[in-house]
Amino acid sequence: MLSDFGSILLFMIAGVLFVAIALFVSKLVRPHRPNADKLSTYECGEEPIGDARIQFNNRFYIIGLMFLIFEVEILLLFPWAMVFQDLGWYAFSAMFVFVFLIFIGFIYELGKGHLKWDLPSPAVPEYVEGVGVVERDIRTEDDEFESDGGLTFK
Amino acid sequence: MTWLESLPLAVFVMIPLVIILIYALFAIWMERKVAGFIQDRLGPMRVGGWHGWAQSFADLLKLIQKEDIIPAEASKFLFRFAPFLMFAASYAAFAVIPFSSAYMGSNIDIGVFYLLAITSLLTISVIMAGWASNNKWSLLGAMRTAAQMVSYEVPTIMAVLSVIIVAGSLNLMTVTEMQSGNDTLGFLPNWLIFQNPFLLVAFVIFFISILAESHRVPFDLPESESELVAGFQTEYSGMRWAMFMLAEYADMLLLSLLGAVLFFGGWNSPFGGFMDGPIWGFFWFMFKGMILVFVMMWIRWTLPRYRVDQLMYLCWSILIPLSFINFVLIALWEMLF
Amino acid sequence: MGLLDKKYHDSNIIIVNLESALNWARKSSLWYEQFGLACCAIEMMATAASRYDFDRFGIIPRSSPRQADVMIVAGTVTMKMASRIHKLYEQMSEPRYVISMGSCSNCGGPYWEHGYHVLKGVDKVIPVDVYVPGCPPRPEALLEGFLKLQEKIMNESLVEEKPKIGNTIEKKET
Amino acid sequence: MVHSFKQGWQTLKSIFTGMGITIRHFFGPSVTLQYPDERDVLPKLARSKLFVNIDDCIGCNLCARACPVNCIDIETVKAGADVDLGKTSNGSQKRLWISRFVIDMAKCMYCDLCTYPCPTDCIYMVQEYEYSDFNRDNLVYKFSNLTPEKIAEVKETARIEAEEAEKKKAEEAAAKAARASKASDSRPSSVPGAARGIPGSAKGIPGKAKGIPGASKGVPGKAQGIPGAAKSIPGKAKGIPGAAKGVPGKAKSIPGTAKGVPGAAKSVPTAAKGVPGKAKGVPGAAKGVPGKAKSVPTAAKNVPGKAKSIPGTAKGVPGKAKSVPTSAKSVPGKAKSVPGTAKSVPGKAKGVPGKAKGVPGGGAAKVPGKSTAKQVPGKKPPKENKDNNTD
Repeated sequence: MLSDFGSILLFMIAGVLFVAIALFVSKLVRPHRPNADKLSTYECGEEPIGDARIQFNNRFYIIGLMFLIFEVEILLLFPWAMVFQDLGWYAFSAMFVFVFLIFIGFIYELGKGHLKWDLPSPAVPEYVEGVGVVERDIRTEDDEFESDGGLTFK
Repeated sequence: MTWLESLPLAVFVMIPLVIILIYALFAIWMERKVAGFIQDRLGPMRVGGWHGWAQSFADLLKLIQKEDIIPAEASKFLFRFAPFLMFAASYAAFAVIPFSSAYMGSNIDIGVFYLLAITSLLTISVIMAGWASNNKWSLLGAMRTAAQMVSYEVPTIMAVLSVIIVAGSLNLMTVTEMQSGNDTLGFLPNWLIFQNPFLLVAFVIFFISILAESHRVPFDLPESESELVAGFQTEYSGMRWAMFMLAEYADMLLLSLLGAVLFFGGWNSPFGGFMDGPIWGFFWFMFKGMILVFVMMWIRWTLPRYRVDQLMYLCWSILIPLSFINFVLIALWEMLF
Repeated sequence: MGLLDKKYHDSNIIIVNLESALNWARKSSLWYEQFGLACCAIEMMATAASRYDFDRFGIIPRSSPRQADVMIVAGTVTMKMASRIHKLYEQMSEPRYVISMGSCSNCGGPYWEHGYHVLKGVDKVIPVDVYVPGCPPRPEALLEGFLKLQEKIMNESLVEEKPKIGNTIEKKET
Repeated sequence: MVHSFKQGWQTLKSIFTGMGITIRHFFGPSVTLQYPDERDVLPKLARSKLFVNIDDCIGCNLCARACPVNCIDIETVKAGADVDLGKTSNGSQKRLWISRFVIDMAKCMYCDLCTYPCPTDCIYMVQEYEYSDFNRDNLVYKFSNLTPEKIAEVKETARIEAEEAEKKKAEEAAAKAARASKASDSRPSSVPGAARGIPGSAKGIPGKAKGIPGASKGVPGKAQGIPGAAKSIPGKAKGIPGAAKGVPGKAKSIPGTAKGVPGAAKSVPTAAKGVPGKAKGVPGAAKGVPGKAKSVPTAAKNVPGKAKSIPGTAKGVPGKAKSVPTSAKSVPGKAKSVPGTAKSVPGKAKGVPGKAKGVPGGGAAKVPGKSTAKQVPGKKPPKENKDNNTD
C-alpha cells in the first residue's frame, strides 16, 4: 500500500497531468496562426520600449526579509504549538519571551519606517529664479499623514 | 478511509479533481449570478436555458478553442511551466483536506504544515509567470502579488496556529473529529470557533488573510483591471490562462475549506448526530466551504480595492501585531482554562 | 495545426455536431475587449450595466486582448488610434471578431467628408464583422449587433464550401 | 491608541453597512430589461432610423441641404409639362421625378435636422433602431421607387424637352438679335474682335460646349453692339470649394456665383454679359468663355486602391482646374491617392448660373494605387479665342 506521502506525490502528478491533458486537448482544437504583431508584447497598443525586466523597488526586498524572519519564527512555533499544553507554563513563558523579543524587533522596524510604502508626494512644479522649474512638495511637516496612507507606526 | 481505499489509486487521487472541476464550473456561474443580483441585474440568463446554467461550459469550451499565444520575447520555458506549477501546487494541497469522514487524500500528521507550505508555491508560480511574460504589467502585477502573498502569509499562519494550539494536532482529520458533538453551552456544536472567544478574532484575521492570499477583492491588486490590465496573466491566453483561473478558484475553495475545517467543524453536521455520515459529511463540508466562498463573492461586489500601500499597512501594522497578540492570548486562555 | 485551422472538403455527422458545439461555445461566451474611444463608449458601458446587462448573453469585459474574443470599436477612430487598433486587434487570440459601433467607426460618421484626422471607417484597418449604426446606437442596438454576430458565428463552418453569411446578402431596398 | 480603535470600529461598521446594502440588493428585484423578449417603449421624439415617404416627396432637396454630414443624396429629373405626377398628401403638386433618393445611415448622425425643413413632412424618423448589418453597404438606404428603366426613360424625355426648349429659346434670341442688328444697321466688323458668331452655333470652344445663339466673340471694348455678336471673354468660374462631391465619374459643383460662365459651359443666352462695363445689354450676346474653374473637392471619397477624386468642372475649355482633394491617404498601408493633381480634361460641362454640373468623361484620374494625374495648365486663354480675336 502506498504511504501517505506517496499519495501526495500522486496528487502532484495528477495536477500536472491534468494541465498537460487540458493543454493537449486544446492543442487539437485551437488554431495556430502566429504573426509578428500577435507575438509582440502587449502594451496597450504601443510599441514597448526596452525590456520589461527592469529593476524594481527595494522595499520588495525588505518585505521579503521581514517575511523570512517571521517564517522562521513560525517554523519554531509549530512544534511548540503541538505540545505546549503538555509542557505547561515553562514552555509557555519560554515561547512568550521568544515571541516578545521578535515582536520588539518588529516594532522597531515599523517605527523606523522601513516598511513604509512611499506614496508619491503631491508635488507642484514651480519656477525658481536661477534654478529653473523645480517640483516642490506641498506637504508640510505639520500635515497629518493619513493613518491609512503608509506604514508609519504611531 | 474505509471502503474508498479499495478503489484504484488513480480514481482515488482523481476525486478532488472532479470536485474542483465541478466546483469551478459552478463557482464561475455563481460568481456571475451573485454579481448580477447584487447589481440589480440578472447575470447569465440565456446560455443553456434556465438562468444560463451552461454558461461555464460554454466558457470552457470556448477557451479550449482559443489560440495559444506565447510572446516572442517571453521566456518560453518559464512561460509554459508557470500554469503547471500553479495548478499542481493548489491541487496537491487538496490531498490533506478531509472531504468526508470516509475520504481524505493523504492522512499525514503534518497536514496543516504541508498545506501552508505547498500553497506558498503559488507565489513562485505567479512570479514565474510575471517574469516570463516580459511584460511590464505582468512584472508589476507579479511583484505586487509576491509582496502581498508573503506578507499575508504571516497573519494566516498565526491564525491557523491559534487553532492548532487549541486542537493540539496538525492532522486536519483529527482536528475535524475533535469538533464533533453538540455540547458547547449545552446546544452549540463543538466547533472551534465557539470554544474560545479569541478564536473568533482569529477567524476574522484568517478570513481577511485568505482574501488576500487568493487575490480576492478588496485585495485583488495582482489583477486589478483598472491599473494593471490583468496583472501577471496579461500575456496568457486560451487554455493556459484557463489553468490560472482554475488554480485561482481552486485556491479560493481550498482556503475556504481550510477555514471550514479549522473553525466550523469540517464535515461535522451542525445538528449533532442528525444528518450525519460520510455522504452527509461531504455535503456539510462543501456547504460550509461554499458559504465562505459566497461571502468572498459578496465582499467582492461590496468593497472597493485597496491601494497597494494601504494593503501593506493593513498587513504589517494591524494584522500582524493583532495576530501575535491574539495568539498569545489564546495560549494564555488555554493555559488558564 | 488545430482543428480550427483545417477545412474539410465534405461534412459528416461528426463534423457537423462538433462544429455546432464549438460554434455554440464561441457564440455563448463572447468576452469583449473594451475599446471605448468616444461617446459610443458611454452607451457601451450602459449596455453592460444593470438595465441592459451584457452578462445575460455571457458577454463580459476582459482587459487583456489575449483573453478577449470580440472587440467593440466604439467611437471616433482617429488616425493616431488606427494603428493602435490594428495592433491590438492583431494581439487578440483567434478566433476573434470585431463589432463596429456607431457612425464614426462605421464610416467616419460626421467626419466622413471633412475630417482630416478621422479614419473613414474602422474596416480600413481591421475586418469588421458587424456594423451597428447609430450615433450613438441605443444599448439595444448594440445587443442586436451581438445577436447578429452570434448568428454569424453559428454559420461558421469547418467545411469549405458553405458560404458565409454576410457575403450573400442582397442589398436592402427599403 | 483610542483613535486607532475608533477608526477600526468605524471601518468595521462601514464594511457591515456596505455589505448590508449589497445583500438587500441581492434579494431585491432586478431592473434588467430582457432585451430580445422585451423592448423599451421609445419616447416620442426618439431619434432613430430615417424614413422617407417617397410618395410625398417633391424633390425639393431641402433635407439634403440641411444635412450637416451630407448623407442624403437626391437626384431629380424634371417631368414633362404634360405629365402629371400627382399631388402630395398636403396638396403640393409634384413636378420632379425623384430618380435617386439615398440616405446613408452609416453616416447619419441622427441630428433630426433634415426633418424640419421638409415642406411635405415626408422624411421623418421611425422608431426602429435594430438594423445592424454584416455589410456596411447595406446601411445605405434607397428610397426612390422608380425602376432603372423608368429613370432612363424620364431622363431621356427630360433631355429632349430641354433641348427643344433651348432651341426655341435660341431661335427667339436669334430673332431678337436679327431685329437688333437690323435696327442698328451695322455690319459685323472685321477688325480684331469681330464677331464671328453664327447664331445658334457659337463654336470655337473645344469640348462640348453647346452653341449659344448669337454667341460670338469680339475684342473687349470693340465689338459691342454688333448684332448677333457675342463676346467670349476669358472668365472665371468658381466652384464653391467643398461643395463639390467627388462621386466616381461625377463631379457636382454648385458655383454660387457663376461669374462668366465657364467657357465649357453651356451658357444660357439670357445670362450673357459683355465686358464688364462695356458690352452690356447686347441682345442675344452670350459669352462662351474659356474660364477658370476652380473646385476644391475636399471630401473626395477615396476607395482603397483607387483615387476617384474628380476635379470639379472647368471642362469644355482647357481651363484651369484645380482640385485639392485633401483627404487623400486615408488608409494606413493601403491605397494612397495622391492629392491634388487630377487631370482636367476638356469634357462636357453644363453650366447654368447657379448650378453647374460637371460630368467629366475622362476627367477622373483613375490610377490604381496612385493617381499620378497631371494638371493641364490652362491659364492662357484658348488659342481659338485669340485667333478669333485677331481676325
